[in-house]
Amino acid sequence: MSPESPALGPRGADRSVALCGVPLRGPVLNGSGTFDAIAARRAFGDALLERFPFDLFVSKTITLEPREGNPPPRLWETPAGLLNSIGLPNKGLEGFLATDLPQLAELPVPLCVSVMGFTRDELAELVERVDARDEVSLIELNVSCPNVETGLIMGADPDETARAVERLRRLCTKPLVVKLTPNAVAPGAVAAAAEGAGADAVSLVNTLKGMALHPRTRQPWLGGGSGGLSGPAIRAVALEQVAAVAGSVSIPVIGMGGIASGGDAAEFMAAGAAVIAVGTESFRDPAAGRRIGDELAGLADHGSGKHRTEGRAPAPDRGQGSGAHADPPS
Amino acid sequence: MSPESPALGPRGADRSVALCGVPLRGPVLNGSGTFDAIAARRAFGDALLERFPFDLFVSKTITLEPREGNPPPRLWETPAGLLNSIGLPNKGLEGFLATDLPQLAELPVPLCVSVMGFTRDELAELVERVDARDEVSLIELNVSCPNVETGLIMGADPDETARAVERLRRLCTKPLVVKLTPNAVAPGAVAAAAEGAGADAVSLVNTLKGMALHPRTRQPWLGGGSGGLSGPAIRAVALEQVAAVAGSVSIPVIGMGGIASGGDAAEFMAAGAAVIAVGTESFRDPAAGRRIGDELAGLADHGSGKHRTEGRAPAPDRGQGSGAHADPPS
Amino acid sequence: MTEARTLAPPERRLAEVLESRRVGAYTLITAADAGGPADPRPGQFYMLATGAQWGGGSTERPYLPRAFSFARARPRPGGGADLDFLLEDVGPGTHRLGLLGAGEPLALVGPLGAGFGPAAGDRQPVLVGGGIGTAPLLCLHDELIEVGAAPTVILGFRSGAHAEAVALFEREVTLSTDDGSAGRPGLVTEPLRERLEGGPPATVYACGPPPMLEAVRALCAEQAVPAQLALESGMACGFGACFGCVVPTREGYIRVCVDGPVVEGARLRSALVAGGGDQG
Amino acid sequence: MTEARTLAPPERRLAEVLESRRVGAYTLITAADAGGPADPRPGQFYMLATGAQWGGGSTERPYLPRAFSFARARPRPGGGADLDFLLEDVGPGTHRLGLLGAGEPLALVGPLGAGFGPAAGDRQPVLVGGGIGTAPLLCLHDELIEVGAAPTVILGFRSGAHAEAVALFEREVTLSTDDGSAGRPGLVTEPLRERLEGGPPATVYACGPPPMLEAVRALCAEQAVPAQLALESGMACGFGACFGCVVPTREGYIRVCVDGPVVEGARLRSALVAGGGDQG
Ligand SMILES: Cc1cc2nc3c(=O)[nH]c(=O)nc-3n(C[C@H](O)[C@H](O)[C@H](O)COP(=O)(O)OP(=O)(O)OC[C@H]3O[C@@H](n4cnc5c(N)ncnc54)[C@H](O)[C@@H]3O)c2cc1C
Ligand SMILES: Cc1cc2nc3c(=O)[nH]c(=O)nc-3n(C[C@H](O)[C@H](O)[C@H](O)COP(=O)(O)OP(=O)(O)OC[C@H]3O[C@@H](n4cnc5c(N)ncnc54)[C@H](O)[C@@H]3O)c2cc1C
Ligand SMILES: Cc1cc2nc3c(=O)[nH]c(=O)nc-3n(C[C@H](O)[C@H](O)[C@H](O)COP(=O)(O)O)c2cc1C
Ligand SMILES: Cc1cc2nc3c(=O)[nH]c(=O)nc-3n(C[C@H](O)[C@H](O)[C@H](O)COP(=O)(O)O)c2cc1C
Ligand code: FES
Ligand code: FES
Repeated sequence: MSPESPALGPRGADRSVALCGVPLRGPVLNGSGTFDAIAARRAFGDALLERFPFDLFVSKTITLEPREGNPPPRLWETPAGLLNSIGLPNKGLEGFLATDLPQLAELPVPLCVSVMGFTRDELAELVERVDARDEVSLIELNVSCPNVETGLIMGADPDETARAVERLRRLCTKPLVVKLTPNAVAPGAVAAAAEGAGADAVSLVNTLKGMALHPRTRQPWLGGGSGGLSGPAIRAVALEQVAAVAGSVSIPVIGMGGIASGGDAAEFMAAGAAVIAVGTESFRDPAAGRRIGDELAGLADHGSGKHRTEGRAPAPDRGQGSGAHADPPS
Repeated sequence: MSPESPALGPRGADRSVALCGVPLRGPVLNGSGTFDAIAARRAFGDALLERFPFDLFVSKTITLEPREGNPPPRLWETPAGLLNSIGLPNKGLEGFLATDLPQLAELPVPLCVSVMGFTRDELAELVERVDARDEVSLIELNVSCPNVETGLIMGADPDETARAVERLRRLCTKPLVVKLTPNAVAPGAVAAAAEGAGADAVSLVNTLKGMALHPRTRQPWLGGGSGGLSGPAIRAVALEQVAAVAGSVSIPVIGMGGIASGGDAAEFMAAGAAVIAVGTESFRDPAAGRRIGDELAGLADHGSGKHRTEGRAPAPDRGQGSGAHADPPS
Repeated sequence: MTEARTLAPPERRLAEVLESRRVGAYTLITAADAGGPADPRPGQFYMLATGAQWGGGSTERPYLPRAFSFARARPRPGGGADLDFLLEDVGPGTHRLGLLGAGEPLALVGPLGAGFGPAAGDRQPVLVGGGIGTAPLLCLHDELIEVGAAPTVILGFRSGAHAEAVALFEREVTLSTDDGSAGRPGLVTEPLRERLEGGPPATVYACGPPPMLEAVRALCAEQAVPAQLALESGMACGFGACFGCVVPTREGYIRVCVDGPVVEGARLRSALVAGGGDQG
Repeated sequence: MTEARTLAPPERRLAEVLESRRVGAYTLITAADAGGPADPRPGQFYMLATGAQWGGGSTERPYLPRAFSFARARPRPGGGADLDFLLEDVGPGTHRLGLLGAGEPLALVGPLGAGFGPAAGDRQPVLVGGGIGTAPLLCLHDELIEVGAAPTVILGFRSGAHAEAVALFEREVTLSTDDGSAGRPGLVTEPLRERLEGGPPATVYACGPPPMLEAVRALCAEQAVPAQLALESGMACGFGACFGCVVPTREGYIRVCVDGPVVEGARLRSALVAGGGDQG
């Protein structure tokens, strides 16, 4: 892992930033679950490492036990978006640590491992075991799932989120990122609760809950029944939530949701994101992350990113877009 | 008002349905605030009445006092969607009753008046005064606003919604429709609360909260700071919420959100909507409602609509898409 | 001012592109609109989209139709009109429309809005256009000539390439360009002031970028000359449905698409309206 | 089976359409892919989109690229390859690609996935294709002829118009159509059974609609003949990123885009996989 080596972009400009103290060669991450660097290396070979599209690699979310994922079909194309019901297929903690992590450590960028648990004990075990590995720089908690003990969706409820983070914070030496769910009334309140409980950063948005029907049978198309919406279709929603959250916390915000260009990335940073992540756009172009990073660096006005990383950048207009998460009176 | 006269569609098929006891010549409504029949008559003349695109006309939301609305710019185009911050400009209750209502009564279809109040007393006055007018067939409560007394967004909280509806139900002789906000964790729970408090129907979705920045200044583009997202971009989200709500109540559901074709309309009906509404698509074509109604009638499989109106049509798959509003584990 | 409003059919229809050609920096599209009225009023506009592949560019836009003044309309023998639109490529919508070729479908709704009204009393018409704001003045100029009026035409452009649009006018044009590459260098307000101060009583008809319109409005107010200003604003629907296209007036917000686009200068405090072309 | 996988450059690139022509009911697009490898393996595929105006149809789709087997590849003198794709218009993506003309840009990522492997031992190759599933068999057939093998080719189509694709093959083809309008009436499994029961030991290479693939799989299993089946599945990325294209196998789900599309028949319980062409 040598985050410094390819730090100079095509223009030779220094794009390096730090996220929770972890130095990155630039501000572009992948969204968890939207890039499998191991599979991509099978398709693209070592050229992938030489021209690696991201500055920090986030693993697909892993769970304690292995999961097959949801039955197919898992994908549905929407206007300017994608609905998926992948269902978190993964090798489970043991399989991940034994098989995947050593391969991911070969990537030229630092690593963040995304974890999800269905009980607080599961989460604790995941975080402790991942934290023990040197290959890992950050840990991301994906809390977009129901807590099977309380029935509440962890990430939709400020108290539930705070309780989970509080315990994990003590178990873990690495920076802890909490990935918020957008399917909440007040993401800013959840983010503030996470910060209060010791989270080092928050990331958002995850996918919006959505559904599609089979064009002929009118039964749910997706094997999982409903799914999560991503892509440009949700960009305006994501940008609003990023601004609202950035206005509510002083830890760094990792912004994502439909980012497809350097201009989009600059907008998320203007809304208060310290760094940004690219998800669905990578499906259209595996090099999207690199292109977006280059475009962003080429924009004069996006702010260097540097001064934004160890604290919150100001939200564009506190009184208007970023305060209470009330509905627009349209 | 003669809802029977043009009841036969181009194919001569009877499309008539009843919504809360109000007979309609077909199942296509407009979304509140997306069609101003009075302005449209200035542009299109009486041809508009002869080929009126909707089977029930829903007024733009009115408030007790007149409102200028938000400062421009009020519109932002997104990928397959529209972000607006109109801000409920309207003449206020008195102006509406005196000036607009008599003109709307000339439309060839029944009328639903949409009202919003910022206190429970305001809502009560609006509902009582509108209820007293013979021209009005239904009343829709737009609860996507904060209650200035409690600070809670009425439509995002089941208890708050129930309290509002309970009082209004007693004041009003006409069917009461509650328009839910999509910016809630569990629209199904809010809908069930509305039903329990006496609502005769629910409508959804309203716009999703979103934001756009000025491409050059990176300040919020919209005069209102943030805005509401509509159009095909949100269709999958709307469909999921309609299915979830239809699975939670037995009163009729008015489904909307990005409907742009008869196939889309059929999907919302398959998901449990009794009737559907067209919003943003009317901006692309003022006759969109009529086209969608014709396309829907031409589809063999959408169900006549008739048997769906006085009760809930079954949601497609209760176990999967329509139950608890948990996040998709993607 | 009597309202200059020809009614539109209440639905979107398809016209056939007959020709698309370059006029200097602009594109002139001619389309056969068999389903619309033969007599739209100068200053009215149409909402346009391509009949196919609208949208899906690199930004996934355009999604909504775009507003365009018709530049000329010629009644068609079988009914309807052949419509000319003059386009400036400023974004994904105008760019896509500029790619249209003969035979391709153009989707349209219109004519919409209130056009230019007759001149008050026996005042002489003075047409003032800036850039693409020239478009609605072209048909107004034709119409005035037809009724025997002798309109003064004052046009300003960014550059000589843009100024080539002058060739579309029958009457002699007083031309200025920002860079002096054609006509006199400077703004249209200079020749306008000369005409208003030196000539017979005038009614001004103007269309152009907000700063120009505002300069014209202020000058006319100062000279107590009636002015009819064709405004622009970002639109979603074009027929009053969305309340999105408002601009402030002395009496509050009005919708440019139904209450305008042509507005009497006296109704405005300023023509520098948010939501207009100055937003980009 | 050794893996038949040529690596792809790790980014989307533009190729230039050289020609687009009809082949019966299909469209054959040839594009100059100067930036890709000269030697994709038969059975591999590319993710394609138009370079401009992808999306924005009446449904606002397509948004994502679409997967297509290359039908033929000819190395280009300057590097890269001229690629042939055979397309069937079944929806907005294939329709839009079918509108491409010479000179227009085609965006692509590839070659992707694992292609067909060599035949086991000295077994004779038998190629079985249904409909548009013919495409990847074309280059396989070319390659087998080049190495001196004499592949048997058995193809089935819906109609005579579809069957015109047979003309692309050098070898004689055993043809059947559903309606009997060309070749023998009926399914490909009948001539395949005759060949397997009557001829020398074979390896079957098959591509086609799920019911056909399943019939071929079951027949090969019954006859203990190795089968390499090219599967289809709805894809978002094509390179293993989204986990969306899975199909069930005896060992659990596999991703068609990286673990396939060519899969040994013995690994499947059934080739009638959800997410394949049977979903429409
Ligand atoms: C009544 C009227 C008549 C007109 N007549 C003509 C005419 O005859 N000829 C002509 O060429 N033009 C005319 N226009 C202007 C024309 O409508 C616009 O140039 C066109 O809409 C631009 O669309 P676009 O997609 O090309 O550019 P856009 O990308 O829409 O950019 C145009 C402007 O819109 C804003 N903008 C940028 N992004 C967005 C977004 N995502 N959402 C909302 N706004 C955005 C910015 O201010 C930008 O400068 C007229 C406008 C009106 C209102
Ligand atoms: C490895 C591989 C190789 C292939 N090779 C070829 C080839 O050589 N030639 C060829 O013509 N085709 C080939 N295909 C098939 C081709 O990819 C599809 O026909 C194409 O993706 C269809 O896209 P479309 O937009 O035209 O149709 P779509 O509208 O995408 O419809 C195609 C099918 O997708 C499903 N569908 C419908 N709507 C949606 C939606 N909104 N979201 C998701 N799914 C939907 C339905 O099952 C429908 O029948 C191949 C596929 C794969 C996986
Ligand atoms: C196919 C797919 C799989 C995803 N898997 C995960 C996951 O495993 N964990 C997670 O936290 N987010 C997951 N996400 C959400 C993305 O990381 C990201 O938050 C979301 O897609 C919004 O960004 P985008 O619009 O750029 O894709 C997934 C998204 C997609 C489209
Ligand atoms: C410009 C605009 C104005 C709207 N005004 C109102 C309103 O006044 N009251 C209301 O209840 N909903 C309002 N809505 C929401 C619509 O009625 C509808 O719920 C939403 O747009 C989703 O449907 P669509 O995607 O078909 O537009 C408005 C929507 C738009 C786009
Ligand atoms: S553009 Fe919709 S009201 Fe004017
Ligand atoms: S298509 Fe994305 S993993 Fe196969």
